Amino acid sequence: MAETSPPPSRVSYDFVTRAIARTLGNPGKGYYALLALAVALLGVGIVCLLFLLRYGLGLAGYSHPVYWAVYITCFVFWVGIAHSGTLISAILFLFRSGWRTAVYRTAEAMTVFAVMTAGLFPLIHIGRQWYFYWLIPYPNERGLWPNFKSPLIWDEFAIGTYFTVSTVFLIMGLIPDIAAVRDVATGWRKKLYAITALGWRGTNEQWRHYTRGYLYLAALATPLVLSVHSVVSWDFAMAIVPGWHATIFAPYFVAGAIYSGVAMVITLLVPIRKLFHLEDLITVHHFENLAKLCLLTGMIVGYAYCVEYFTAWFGGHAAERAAFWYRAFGPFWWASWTMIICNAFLPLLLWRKNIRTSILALFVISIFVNIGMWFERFVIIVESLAGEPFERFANATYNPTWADWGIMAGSFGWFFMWFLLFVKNFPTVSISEVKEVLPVPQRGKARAS
Amino acid sequence: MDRRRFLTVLGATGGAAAAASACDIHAEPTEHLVPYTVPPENQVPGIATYYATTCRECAAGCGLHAKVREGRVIKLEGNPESPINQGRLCSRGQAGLQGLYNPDRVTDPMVRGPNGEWQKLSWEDAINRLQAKVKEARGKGIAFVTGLESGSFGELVDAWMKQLGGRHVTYEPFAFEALREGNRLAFGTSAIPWYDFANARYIVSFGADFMETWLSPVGYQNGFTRAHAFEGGRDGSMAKFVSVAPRLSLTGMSADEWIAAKPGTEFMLALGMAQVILAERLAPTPADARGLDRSLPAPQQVATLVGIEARDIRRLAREFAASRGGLAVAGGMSTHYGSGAHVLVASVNLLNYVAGQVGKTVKFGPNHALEAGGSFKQLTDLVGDMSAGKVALLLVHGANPAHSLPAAFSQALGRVAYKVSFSSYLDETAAASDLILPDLHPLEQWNDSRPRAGVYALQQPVMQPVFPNTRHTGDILLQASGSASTFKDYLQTRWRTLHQRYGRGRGFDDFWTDALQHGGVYTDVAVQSPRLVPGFAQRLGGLAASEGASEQHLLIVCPSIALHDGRGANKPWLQELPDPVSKITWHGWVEMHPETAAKSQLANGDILLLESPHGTVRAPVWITPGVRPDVLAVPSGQGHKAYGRYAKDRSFNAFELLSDQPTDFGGRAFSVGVKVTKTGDHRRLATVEGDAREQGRGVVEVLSLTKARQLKHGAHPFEEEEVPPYARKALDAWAEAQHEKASLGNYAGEHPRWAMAIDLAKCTGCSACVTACYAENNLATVGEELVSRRRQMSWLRIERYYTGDEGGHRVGAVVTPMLCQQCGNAPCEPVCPVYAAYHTPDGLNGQVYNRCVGTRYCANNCPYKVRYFNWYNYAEQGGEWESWPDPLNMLLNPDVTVREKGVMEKCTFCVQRIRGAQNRARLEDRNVQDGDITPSCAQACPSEAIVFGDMHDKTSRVAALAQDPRGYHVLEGLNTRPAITYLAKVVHGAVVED
Amino acid sequence: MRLANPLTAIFHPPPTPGVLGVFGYLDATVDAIAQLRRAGHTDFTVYSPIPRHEIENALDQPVSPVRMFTLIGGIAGCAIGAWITLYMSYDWPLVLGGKPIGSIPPYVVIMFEMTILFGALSTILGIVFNALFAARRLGTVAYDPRFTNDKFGIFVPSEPARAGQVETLLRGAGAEEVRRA
Amino acid sequence: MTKRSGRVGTGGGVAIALLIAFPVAAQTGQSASGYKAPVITDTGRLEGPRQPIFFRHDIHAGQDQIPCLYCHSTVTMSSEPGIPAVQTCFGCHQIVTGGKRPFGGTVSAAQDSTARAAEAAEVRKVQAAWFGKKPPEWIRIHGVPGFVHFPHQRHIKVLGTDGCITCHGDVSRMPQVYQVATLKMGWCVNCHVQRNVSRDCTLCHY
Repeated sequence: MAETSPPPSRVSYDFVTRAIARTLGNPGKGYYALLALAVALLGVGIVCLLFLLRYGLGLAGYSHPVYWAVYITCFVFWVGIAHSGTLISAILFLFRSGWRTAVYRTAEAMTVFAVMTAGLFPLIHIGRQWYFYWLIPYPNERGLWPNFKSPLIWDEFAIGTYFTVSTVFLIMGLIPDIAAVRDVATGWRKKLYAITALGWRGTNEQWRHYTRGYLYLAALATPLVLSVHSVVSWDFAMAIVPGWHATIFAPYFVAGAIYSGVAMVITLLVPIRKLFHLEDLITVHHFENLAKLCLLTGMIVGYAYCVEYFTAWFGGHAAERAAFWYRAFGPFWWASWTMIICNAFLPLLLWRKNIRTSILALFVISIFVNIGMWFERFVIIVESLAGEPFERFANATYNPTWADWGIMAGSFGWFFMWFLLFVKNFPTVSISEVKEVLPVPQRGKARAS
Repeated sequence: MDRRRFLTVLGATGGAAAAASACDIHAEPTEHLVPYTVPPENQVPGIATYYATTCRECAAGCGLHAKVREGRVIKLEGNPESPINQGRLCSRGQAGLQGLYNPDRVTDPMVRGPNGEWQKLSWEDAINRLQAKVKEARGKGIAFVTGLESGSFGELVDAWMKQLGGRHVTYEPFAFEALREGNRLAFGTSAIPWYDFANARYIVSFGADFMETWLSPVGYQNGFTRAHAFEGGRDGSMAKFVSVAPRLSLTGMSADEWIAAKPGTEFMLALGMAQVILAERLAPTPADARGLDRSLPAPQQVATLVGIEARDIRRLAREFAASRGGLAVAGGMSTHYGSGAHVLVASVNLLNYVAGQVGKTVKFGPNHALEAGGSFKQLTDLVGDMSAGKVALLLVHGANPAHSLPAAFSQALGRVAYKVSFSSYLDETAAASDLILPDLHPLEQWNDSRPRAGVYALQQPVMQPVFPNTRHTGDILLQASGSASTFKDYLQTRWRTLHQRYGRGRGFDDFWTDALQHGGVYTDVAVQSPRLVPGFAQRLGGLAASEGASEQHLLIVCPSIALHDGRGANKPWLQELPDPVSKITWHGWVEMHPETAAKSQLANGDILLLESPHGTVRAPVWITPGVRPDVLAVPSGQGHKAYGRYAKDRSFNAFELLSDQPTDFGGRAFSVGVKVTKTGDHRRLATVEGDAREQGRGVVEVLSLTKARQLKHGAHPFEEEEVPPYARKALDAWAEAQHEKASLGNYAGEHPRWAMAIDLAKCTGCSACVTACYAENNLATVGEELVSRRRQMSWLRIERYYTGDEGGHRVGAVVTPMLCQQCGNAPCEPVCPVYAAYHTPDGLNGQVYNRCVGTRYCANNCPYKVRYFNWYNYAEQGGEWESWPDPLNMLLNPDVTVREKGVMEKCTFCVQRIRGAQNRARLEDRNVQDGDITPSCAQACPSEAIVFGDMHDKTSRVAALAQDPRGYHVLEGLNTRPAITYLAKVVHGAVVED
Repeated sequence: MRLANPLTAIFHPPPTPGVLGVFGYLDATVDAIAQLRRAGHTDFTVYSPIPRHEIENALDQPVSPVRMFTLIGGIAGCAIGAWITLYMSYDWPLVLGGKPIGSIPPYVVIMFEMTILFGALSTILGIVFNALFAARRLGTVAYDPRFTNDKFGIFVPSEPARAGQVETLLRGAGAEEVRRA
Repeated sequence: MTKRSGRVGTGGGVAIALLIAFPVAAQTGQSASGYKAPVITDTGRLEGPRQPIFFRHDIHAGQDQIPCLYCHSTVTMSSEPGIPAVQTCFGCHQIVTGGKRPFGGTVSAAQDSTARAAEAAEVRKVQAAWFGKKPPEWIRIHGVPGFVHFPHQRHIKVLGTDGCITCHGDVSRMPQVYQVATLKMGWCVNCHVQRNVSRDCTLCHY
């Protein structure tokens, strides 16, 4: 990653503190409009869920071979979104790439809330939601335990761990910044931050343990990021369903996850930057780097698509070939091609610098990538099941219903609600780390000037 | 025994759970245990009692064993002693149960009130009214319409009508008048012989659907498979079956050769064959028929008309004669064209006769009861009199002409002064009558029947009436005719005559009990071989063929195997049973050939407007290669205007298209020319079929007879094709290693390995097993809307794949039952997060319903797609998706859990029967023997294609069959190690790849 | 090391007598640290808005013990993962898809996740324990809000007698502002 | 699949002073067992729900030593123990009208008469049930959910008829029957493990 470009001279330590502290003030109408929208969507989702609980999963569009559909699609989609956060904060931290400092807080927050959202879907989609706790290994009267051979249990552990770790990671990063805000804030906020800062003062002792610990957290989080989506991919790769049963799934999913995550970061940063006037801190340069990341992962994903089709053909298994033929030319061809265009071709535009550096263009592309990635999961899950290639007699199509769409919409509401609340009440950009990449005030320099 | 009593009795038994769970899934009220005051004899709570009786769902009169638990009959199975059905039973027979517990039964006598509404009234009152009306109508014309009643009840009605000077018309919509007339033409007798399929070596069916509705389908199918099965004895050869029909019916699907002769020309083919046999002296023709060939058309004369090559006719004739066991039958579709149908029958008789088969495979003597049945003409005459006002009182029992003869009969009904119905259901005829005296269900009443000469089948009440205020029509008639005795007495007096004949010195009571235990008295009747009516063959030439199809489409109404003439339509099992051919449930359809459909750019489900001179219906099209391009086929049975929640206003009534005038032989024309117009409307077919082509996935394997004969014992061609020997070695080693690591706890030591063998050379696809599974395992019927979303619960489905039709191959079809394969390495098991799907020590894929949380991962991972999910709570009382509205829930099997919403379910080889057998064996301190356990599908199968047993017991039948060189496992390549071995289908002639 | 109650530490710190120097520049701060150490001061506290290696080097303190927490936590997690999976499989043996009762490969996933989880949690524990609870004289020393913003600071605990020297030392090193606490 | 409500409410909340004295051995000749059913002065205090007829297992099975199988006859052959038909009760109670046996021992003469009356009253309920064809609606105490299939006959086969106690407690000492064992899965499995019999799921769940 390129080194950070010199920021405008007026950007001093003090400027940073003030600028970011300002985001905690009154954000204006636009913000509340968005929040209201998010809550409304969430409401829709909740209503649909209540119906689902009362009458059963039949309300969703499932059919005989298509036993997983939109809910699991959303699950994988949100887990995917969750990945860029830890990538940017942990992996790039280990790589010591300076540009991450301005964006990683947003990414991390996004991660936490995305996992929160993703985690709901496995609960929603099971037939007897009220027995979800049977998946948890707790000593019970029956003397029964969950089955650790099941990829779903792996999932449970992976997602659980990921949620915990990314949450504490976020909180750790926040502590010095909250302290900084505390020292400039007034009124009730001061009290709030005084408590949440946990008595941080930036003494040498504190920094000494803090920096160490943070390093190890990053070191732990890095393999975690890679593992989590690998595990999610094994939900499918471990099954014998043609179109799922592929060894490339783990890397394929991880790349896809980061891809979608980065895209989502862009989608989120653009409005935030506008809303809170952070143009000086989050510069075009940052977006360009994100765009490059997007380009890279996007190309990996495109490559994975090719490999999928190649192995299907090269493997020569009739069922496998049928499955992929169905994807490309079956009744869901439109989904497959949406995915391929959005994910494999659109990002190629990012080779052009003027597109990379155009905020608007990036925003639009990132939206399309999000859509494309949602369809990727839809294609993998629904089409592999619907085009049942073993038992020709048993295949059937799939028509989503209001219950599917409603709960999906609800998940977006749920995610954005939390995210918006966060950006309003906590530093969206890391204060201390942004300062780290600024020129430190030196007496020598001061004399010269 | 009233409802409360039932459930409370249940309360005293394990059944409580089943019932309670059927009612309510969560809240549990305090249960009460209400004992009997006096316990019913020979009934132990928790142990089933079996009563022998007779099936009355169609005229065949199969023997039944009714399984009774806690005073409720919960399942119907065939009576092995009955010579009619050899212990087998079809879907319709098994669904009789849903007629018994039908929620729409008429529970009390009802009379039409002043403004047309129904009012309940007391029996005394009701019978008084009846007597009054009878007195009134005396001399002004009384008519009694019943279904085919070959037993005491029929005679009672006859007697009563004689006494009143009325007339008794027996009416069966499919009454085989053509057969009777054809036989009269040929042999001078209108008897319907018994066809000995089992001993036939070469079967030619001219449209006769003898596995569906023709005469005695279960018995004939059983006989057919005995002859046509590959290992059917006789030097490993098998009889050949040629189907001559315009449509590939279920029966046709089993044919080795399908000849879609031009409709109405079938008889020429028969005559042509006879001519060849005579001309070439191929068979020991009886003297009186020799030399007839001069008066018969030669193949080349008829070939073009029939639409096949002359040499094919010769080939068929030669094969037929050479087999020395030829059997030609005519009926079904080919006798539905109306005029000339009897000619076909006569020609076929001639064919059998010249081949010297009359008296061998065609057995006059043990004749079908149907010869006694009335004809369509008798009904139309009655209708005429009715509309002429010559009928003052009409009594109807066990017939529903208002549905099968919609226009004419309904109009005529209006002209009848008083109409009394004895129907148990509010069917169209009952709905139009003035007084309803609800009869008991056949399972609740005394009666008898004579399905075949020499077979006297008894019917006994197997339980107390579900609705205590219904009464046996026999009792009512006796009472009305001023007799004091009950119908049971009447029955017994008649049986005293039988006792004199067959008593063999026993006292009557012994004879009677004995008959009850065996379901009747079965005697042999001498086989006569009638002579040909002189000069009849010469006349045949003169008789004209029916005019071939014009530019209009010829539409043929085929009797539906599930709904028959429509009497099955109020039974959800039958409505949800996928039609063996079209795989469509809950609604009718019109079959059309792809070419014809292409002409007007039709797609499956497009609604067509069918207009005949007599009526108009709207029907969704189903495009199939299994029908002639110039022919349309529609199933009978749907389109009821009444007849309860399951039948009412469902799809269209094909009978509306048909003429209400009798044909020249007194029968009915079930075909008519129709004008077809595309409406532009569309509906989603409620079909369970995904892809009609198997596409070489190895689900169904087919062998040519020659190949099958060459197979060495111990060879496994199919297995090796999937898994080469070297790989097999490695796999076995691996499996062994795994097995050692897995033999812990319950798994240590010796266990049985339950397994199944399904012989596709026997399976015809009749789907009796499907209904059997519904009955045994409390499967929910989900209704049309959910089936169209593919949410049917049928654990066992019959897959029907078409073959041929490409590269000039003749169209055919293969069928296979697909149920849980109970894999040794089951993909469904390891993915379950809570061990709900797991492997039992005895080799089943256990499915613990109460542990399942419903992730549905197992279903995704099942390559056979035989796991089914409870999308809704089908047991919720009054719920939108309720499957067992009271009292249907009384047929729930107390031994099987009723599954809750959100739970995965599947076939477990009837594990409840396995455990039951093990319990019994344990009590008797013995091991379970081979044959102790029969899953309900295997029990019902009319062609005995399914064998179940313990694979580890080397002496078991299934272990032997698993070694059969024809044996293969579906998707062997996945190394799932299924417990079900399929034996490849065997066909005469070349094998057609999908 | 004296453990301080974090809450009292945050809200009502009992003051420690000493001198607080506020610096605008990093290098000045580093000089001050060097001089202080030369003058034999050891237990002074340095404030900085951001972690800087210069300061760490100047102070040259031992490596943080947090890494031990991480290591032990990770190992414990792995062990627990292995134990629950194997114990729970053998506690009620159920055969699935013809696989062994306790098959390691699938359990590796659980072991891995548990390693990460426990490693991370114990790391947090380590940081909190060391940086917040176990930190010497936490919150008892003079502090200036600017330290989290753009100023560096050094607090030298010293009894009034020697405070003078310290003041001059700090001023000399380039403190913008020096006050006694 | 119903979830079973483990407990059953104690029926007779109101304490009806119902005295059922038992004959002193000396007066009746030997009661078959050494056991003498106690006097119940307050049925409200008894455990378990109040049944429509105050049927005392402790008198029938305990004192008079009527074997369990006399009434629950199908338990050896069927999965269901069967609730005795009123016929069975009436078989004895058309002769045994109750209240005949003289009381003695600790109870006073006054109590004695009330007790006889009460006992006779209960027996009359049985006769009423027989003649009125109105079987009593016993409250179910032992039950398992619908998805559990418990074959009584197999357990009796192995444990013998004394085995009843294992699940039902010593009914022969209960004036009023109450649930002793939880009859929950863990409880069943525990026994199966101890006796080293299979605990395969599909033994009970199908």
